Amino acid sequence: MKMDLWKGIAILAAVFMLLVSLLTIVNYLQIQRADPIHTETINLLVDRLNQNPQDVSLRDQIRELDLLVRKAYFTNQWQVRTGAYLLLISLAVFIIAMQIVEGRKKPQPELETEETEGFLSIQKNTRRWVAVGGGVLVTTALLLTYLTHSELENRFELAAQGKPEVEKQLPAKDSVVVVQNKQADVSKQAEVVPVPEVLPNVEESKEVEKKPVEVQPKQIAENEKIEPESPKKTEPSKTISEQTLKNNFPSFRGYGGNGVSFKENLPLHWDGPSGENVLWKTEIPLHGYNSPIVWEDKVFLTGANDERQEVYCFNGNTGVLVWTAVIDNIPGSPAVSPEVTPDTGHAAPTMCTDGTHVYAIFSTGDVVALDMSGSIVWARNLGVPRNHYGHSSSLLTYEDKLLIQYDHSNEAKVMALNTQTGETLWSTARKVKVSWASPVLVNTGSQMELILNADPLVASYNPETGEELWQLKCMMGEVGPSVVYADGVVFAMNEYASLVAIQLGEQATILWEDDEFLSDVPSPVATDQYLFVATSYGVLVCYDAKTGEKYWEQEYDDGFYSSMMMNGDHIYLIDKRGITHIFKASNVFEEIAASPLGEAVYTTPAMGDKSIYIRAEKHLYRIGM
Amino acid sequence: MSRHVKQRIVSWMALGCLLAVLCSFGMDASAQQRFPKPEFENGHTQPPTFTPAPRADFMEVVDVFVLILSLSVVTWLVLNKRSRKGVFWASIFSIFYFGFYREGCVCSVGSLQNVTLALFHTGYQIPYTVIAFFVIPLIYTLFFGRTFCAAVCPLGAIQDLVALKPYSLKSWVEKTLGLFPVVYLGLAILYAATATDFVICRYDPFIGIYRMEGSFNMLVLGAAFLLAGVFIARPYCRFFCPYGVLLNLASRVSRRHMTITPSTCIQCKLCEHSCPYGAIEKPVPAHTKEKRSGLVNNAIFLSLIIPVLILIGGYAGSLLHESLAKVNPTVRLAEQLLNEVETVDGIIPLEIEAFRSSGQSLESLYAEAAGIIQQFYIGGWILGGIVGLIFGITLARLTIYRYRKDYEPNKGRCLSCTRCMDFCPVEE
Amino acid sequence: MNKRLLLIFALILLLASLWFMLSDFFDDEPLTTTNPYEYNIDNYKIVDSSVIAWKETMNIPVTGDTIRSLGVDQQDNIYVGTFHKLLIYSKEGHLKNSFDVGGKVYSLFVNRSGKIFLGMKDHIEIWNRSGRKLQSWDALNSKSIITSIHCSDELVYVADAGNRVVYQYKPEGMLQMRIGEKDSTKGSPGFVIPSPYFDLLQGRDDELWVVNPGRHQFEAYNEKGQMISSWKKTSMQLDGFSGCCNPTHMAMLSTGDFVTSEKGIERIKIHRPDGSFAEVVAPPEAFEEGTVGLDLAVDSEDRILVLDKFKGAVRIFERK
Amino acid sequence: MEAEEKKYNRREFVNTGIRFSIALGLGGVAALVAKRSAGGELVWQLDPSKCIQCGRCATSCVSSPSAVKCIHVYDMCGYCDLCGGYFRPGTKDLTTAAENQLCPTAAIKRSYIEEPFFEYSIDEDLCIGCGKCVKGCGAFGNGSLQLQVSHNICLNCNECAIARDCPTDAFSRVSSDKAYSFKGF
Repeated sequence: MKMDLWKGIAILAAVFMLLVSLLTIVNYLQIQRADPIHTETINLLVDRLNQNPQDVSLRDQIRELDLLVRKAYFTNQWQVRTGAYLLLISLAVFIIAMQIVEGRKKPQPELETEETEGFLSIQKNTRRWVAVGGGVLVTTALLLTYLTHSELENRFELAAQGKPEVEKQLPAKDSVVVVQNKQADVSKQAEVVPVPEVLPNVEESKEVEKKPVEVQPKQIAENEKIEPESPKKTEPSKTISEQTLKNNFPSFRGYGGNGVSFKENLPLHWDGPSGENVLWKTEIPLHGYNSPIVWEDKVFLTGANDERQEVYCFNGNTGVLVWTAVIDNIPGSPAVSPEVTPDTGHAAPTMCTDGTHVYAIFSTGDVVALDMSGSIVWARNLGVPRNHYGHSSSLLTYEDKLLIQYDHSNEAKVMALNTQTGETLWSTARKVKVSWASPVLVNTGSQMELILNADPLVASYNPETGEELWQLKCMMGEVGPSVVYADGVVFAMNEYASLVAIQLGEQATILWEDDEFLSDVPSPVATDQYLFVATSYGVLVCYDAKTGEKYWEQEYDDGFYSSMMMNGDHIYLIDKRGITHIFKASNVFEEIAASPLGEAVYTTPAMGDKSIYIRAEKHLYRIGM
Repeated sequence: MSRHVKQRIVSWMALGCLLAVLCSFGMDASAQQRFPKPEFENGHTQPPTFTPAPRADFMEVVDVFVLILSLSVVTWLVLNKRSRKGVFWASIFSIFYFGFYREGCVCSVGSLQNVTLALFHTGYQIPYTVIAFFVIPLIYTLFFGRTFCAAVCPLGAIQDLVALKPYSLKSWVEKTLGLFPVVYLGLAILYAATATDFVICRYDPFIGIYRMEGSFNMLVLGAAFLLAGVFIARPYCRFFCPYGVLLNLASRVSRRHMTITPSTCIQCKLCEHSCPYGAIEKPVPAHTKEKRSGLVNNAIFLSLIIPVLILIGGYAGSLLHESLAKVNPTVRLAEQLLNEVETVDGIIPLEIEAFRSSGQSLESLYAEAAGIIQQFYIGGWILGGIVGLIFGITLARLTIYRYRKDYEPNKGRCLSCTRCMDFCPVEE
Repeated sequence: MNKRLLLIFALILLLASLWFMLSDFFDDEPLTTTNPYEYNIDNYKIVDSSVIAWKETMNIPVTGDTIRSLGVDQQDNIYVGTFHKLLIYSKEGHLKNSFDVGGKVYSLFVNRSGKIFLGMKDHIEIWNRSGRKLQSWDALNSKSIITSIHCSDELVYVADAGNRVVYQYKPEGMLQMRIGEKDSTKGSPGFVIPSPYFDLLQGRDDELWVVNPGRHQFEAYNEKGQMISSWKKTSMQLDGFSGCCNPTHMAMLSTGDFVTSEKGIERIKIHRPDGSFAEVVAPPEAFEEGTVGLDLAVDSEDRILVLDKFKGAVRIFERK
Repeated sequence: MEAEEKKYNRREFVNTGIRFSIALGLGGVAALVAKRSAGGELVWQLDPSKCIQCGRCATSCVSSPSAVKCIHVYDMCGYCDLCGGYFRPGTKDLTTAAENQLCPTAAIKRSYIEEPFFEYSIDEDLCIGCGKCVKGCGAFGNGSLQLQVSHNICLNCNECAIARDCPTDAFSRVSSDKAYSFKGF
């Protein structure tokens, strides 16, 4: 009786369980459908509403629908949860009932009624099935492998090494082509990524490739052509007296490059637009940032772009372009000009002359010596300079030597070439970064010294031998201004670094330092007493040369690129707009004149007889009375 | 009904005194200002950031304590009291405590994956409690047989409850299916060791029931196991459970295993069909002794081919390594990128998008994937080899037998459920 | 018979479960999932190319951690403040100098004489181009975050996002005035600054323009600190600003037009002095998603400089 | 009989040997593993700085609704009127009407404090952890809305189902005494 009751309960619980689970499943599926998150309709309606924000009925429809969906969702969720509890309870009831039912049944030992299989045959049968099971496993493994194996690991390893996959499906020939193409792509990519680094390399490699093929024979030919000539032309080497050099304007910033000229009666007032005191004005064919040099009645300039390199000679009296020498076909010269920035250009270094020849250097590393009539005496390439703006250090001569500061990122050195033949007399390697400053050659009392400014060294060399005389680690950055020397003190500076006054003596020592006003491009001038600094952003400052005390500062609206020139106690400084400010070299600021040229000027003026030569943006001017 | 309340009720029912000190741990007070928020003139105070504390650490220690306690109690019930009723109520307790209250995490079965992962990956920090859950049942089994399975394991307990109409399986079915847990264990270890997945946890059929929620598939799987469990007792324990493999091995050398009869067997055969798990070894009839010589030859032959079976298994496993490795998410991602399947139905899969924004290079991903496949290759050899070895041993063992004159539980397979004891007429 | 059937049924059930587990586990479907909860503002990121009147002409890669602030001097040299360094680039993008300033540069401004004003979270430091510290002003308070500086010859304006106020200083460092503070007695609504973006600049008539980013409003003040005009526009479309804190930065062209940068919908636009939308400098597609804090500067040639810390570059835009 | 006894003893001896070597091995493994253990308990948590709000937290969790919730870090909130986490993009009028709300389950409550500030709070029971508001707040606001595993709901599964599905590996086990990790703090 009791047994039947429990049995009934068990059956009831089972039926109930089935029903609840069915209902719960239905509900569960409904939730999936009515999930408010997945109601695309509401989102669509909202999009429509955004397009017609005034549609009130649409808005109300959204709100209503939202409410409905939400209600349905939560009701369903409640139902599922309740269902789960009911299910669990009914399961528990079912189990309890069944346990009781089963527990009440007194176990009846099942006596051996049928003949049991023999123990051994059971074992045998089991062995067979275990073996079958193993066989099934192995077969499945083989089958699966056969069906799905795709050499993934090898492919990954190849791909990890960046190698292209060999396409198996293609016939052999095609696959080779494919692989080659892909490899070509890969190498292309590899080149393109680090653009600034690799480009020069590419050029170099091109150069290397070409040399043996085309250029070599030419080189030999040229050498043969030039060399027999040069000894004929070579006049007995006459040392030109210092006075002659001083009377002329043989290099950037005058004789020795120290920013001092030795003239009298230079003009003070002029006016470019009206032509006042402008003796002549001539257009310059090709652009360049180099400054004019003067020898007697000849004025020399260079100009270049990425295709042509030219040297110009003007008649100083008339302004007529006397000759133009085209510099090309120099052995070793790169086929493509190196990339330079427009603010440096291909013709930034100023020429120099020793009265016999004129010398010029270009961004390509081409150095050329011409005679006064414009024919090439010798020419050679120093190796393409690796310089991200373009080479800009100017040239100097000392006796029979052409001195070249050649500080570049692939090779930094200072060298002297034979002015007659162009061969290297000495070359001293330097541990410096790229420098855009120019060398300065001064007599420091006991000897001639070639002083160079670069990051990180200010260093001096014996111009005869190239031996380093002294060096000081005190500079940094991308050095533009050249040094200036006065009375045993060398002044070096660079913007974003510092201004250093170096006392020469047994040992070069720092006399004083300052970092308030620093120049980026223009070079300073100095007297025994004063140092004058012009900054590229337009401030002019006077320091005490020995103590570093600042006497005065003067701010101009326009900045300066042009370097200062000192003549007597007058200092000439041209701003970017072309106005030449002439002021007294004294501890009180006194501007004598401000004379406009009417054209932008970035170069340094050259002082001639009672006149000044100025290279402006497009024209060469001679100013004088 | 919020989960909170549910948890409380369950914990009351289960432990009474161990009422949750849950969530009483205050707010995270580390809230420091990043950028000053507005100052309110009307004196509004900002509510605290809602950060409910996780279950307190000492509660985990309580879990370990409960585990040891229930293991001891069940062992005592099995070995000393020989009480089926006691074991039954112990399993009810386990269902409520380890099942409904602890919601099946962490269980000993899953802990073997954590231990494997910790062994192979030094970066993975395994909590002490997980180690305890792994080691303690094994130690108990080593000394007292599988009393853990009898009533402590919540997975076993729930199946034991529903084993209402158990029918015994043919020996060959039992043996053949009984080899699957080895494969399962191997797979679980392989996937845990490669930090790919916790397979056991993923296909734990009863966790959905204990949590009373889960994905549809998970619940259906649980229902299927319970349903099958009515007729085939404890199907998960016998034909799936990977931890059971370890317990089986440990139990074979157990010091004090339960016995069917409290003293001497009288060969009444009453217990012969009492075991729903087919774990009672019948006496070996004396006349089989005569055919022994043939069997010895068989045994020698089968022992000799064990190395061959290991090689075959290992080779098959190594062949499968790629299919096995494809479960790994890194390998899947790398494969898809390699095959240039970057969009599926015009949609860029999130994994690929995430990979792209991670900044990792394709090459390093491929290298990583190749490394993982290599791991699977080695793992495949080992896994296959071990499976081959087990098959070989099983086959070899099926040719030898020990002369047995009494009814005895198979020490490996016996789950110590004590059902058979009720059938034994022998009094102590 | 019945028993056998049940057994077979149970076994099949088990094998089916096993099959399900295996097939689910070794499921080899390609990865795909769409996000049903996608937060989608793509429609607002589409910009018609006809309104994009500028193009990127240069890109100066900036190395350094936490690239933060941008400035330009009279010579168009470009200054970038990073975690604790100041980098100076030439107009052409060559690194001229870099030096350690010992702190995070939240904002910077270079005055006419080349002095560099650095906003260092809670105080101002003045440096020169060679890396020498000339002056360091007193710290404000712990809440301060100096997000913008602008100086004329007579006055220095400092935007403090943390205190939601603009300070007016003398160039020597004397605090003159606090501008724009919330004050209900004076009916001053104050600046609403939900996140540390608060920019200011001086207009062509030396009037002070301040962004009130929480209200999407531009406010002009005279040197006495009185608001003299304002304009605002809230919209996700091109004609306005949206979200919590936009625009994040501004600059002014020589025409008096405002250049603005936004987060959320990453874009740079130009608004006329009256606030009406003029044109787009860079559409959202020019930036990585999630780009914030695009500091702006305009140089003497009216090039627009954008500090994109996500791409690690100063990006320069010029009119097409 | 005696032979049997002997055999039995030998078997017992071998068993004891095996038993102790297994126990020793187990102890060794446990000790090795324990040495690498951090000690305390570990809980699942997601790293908001890796989260891309893909929406899988809402669907992958074994709990429903998900144990991952949007948690409002009030200290970072700007209390904006135009909240990117609350309003659908492009909403014209800033009201709490259904058509303006971004949250699919309307789990965010907006309350007025004073001009011009509003406070946003989250109804935990409604939040499904989809991360939609998190993305909106991150894009336009301070990112004060962040997804986190809420530990009163998280079951601390041995292997988190969301961790398995997370495309950016943002889920990891963290020490339970640092159970929450907010970005920007």
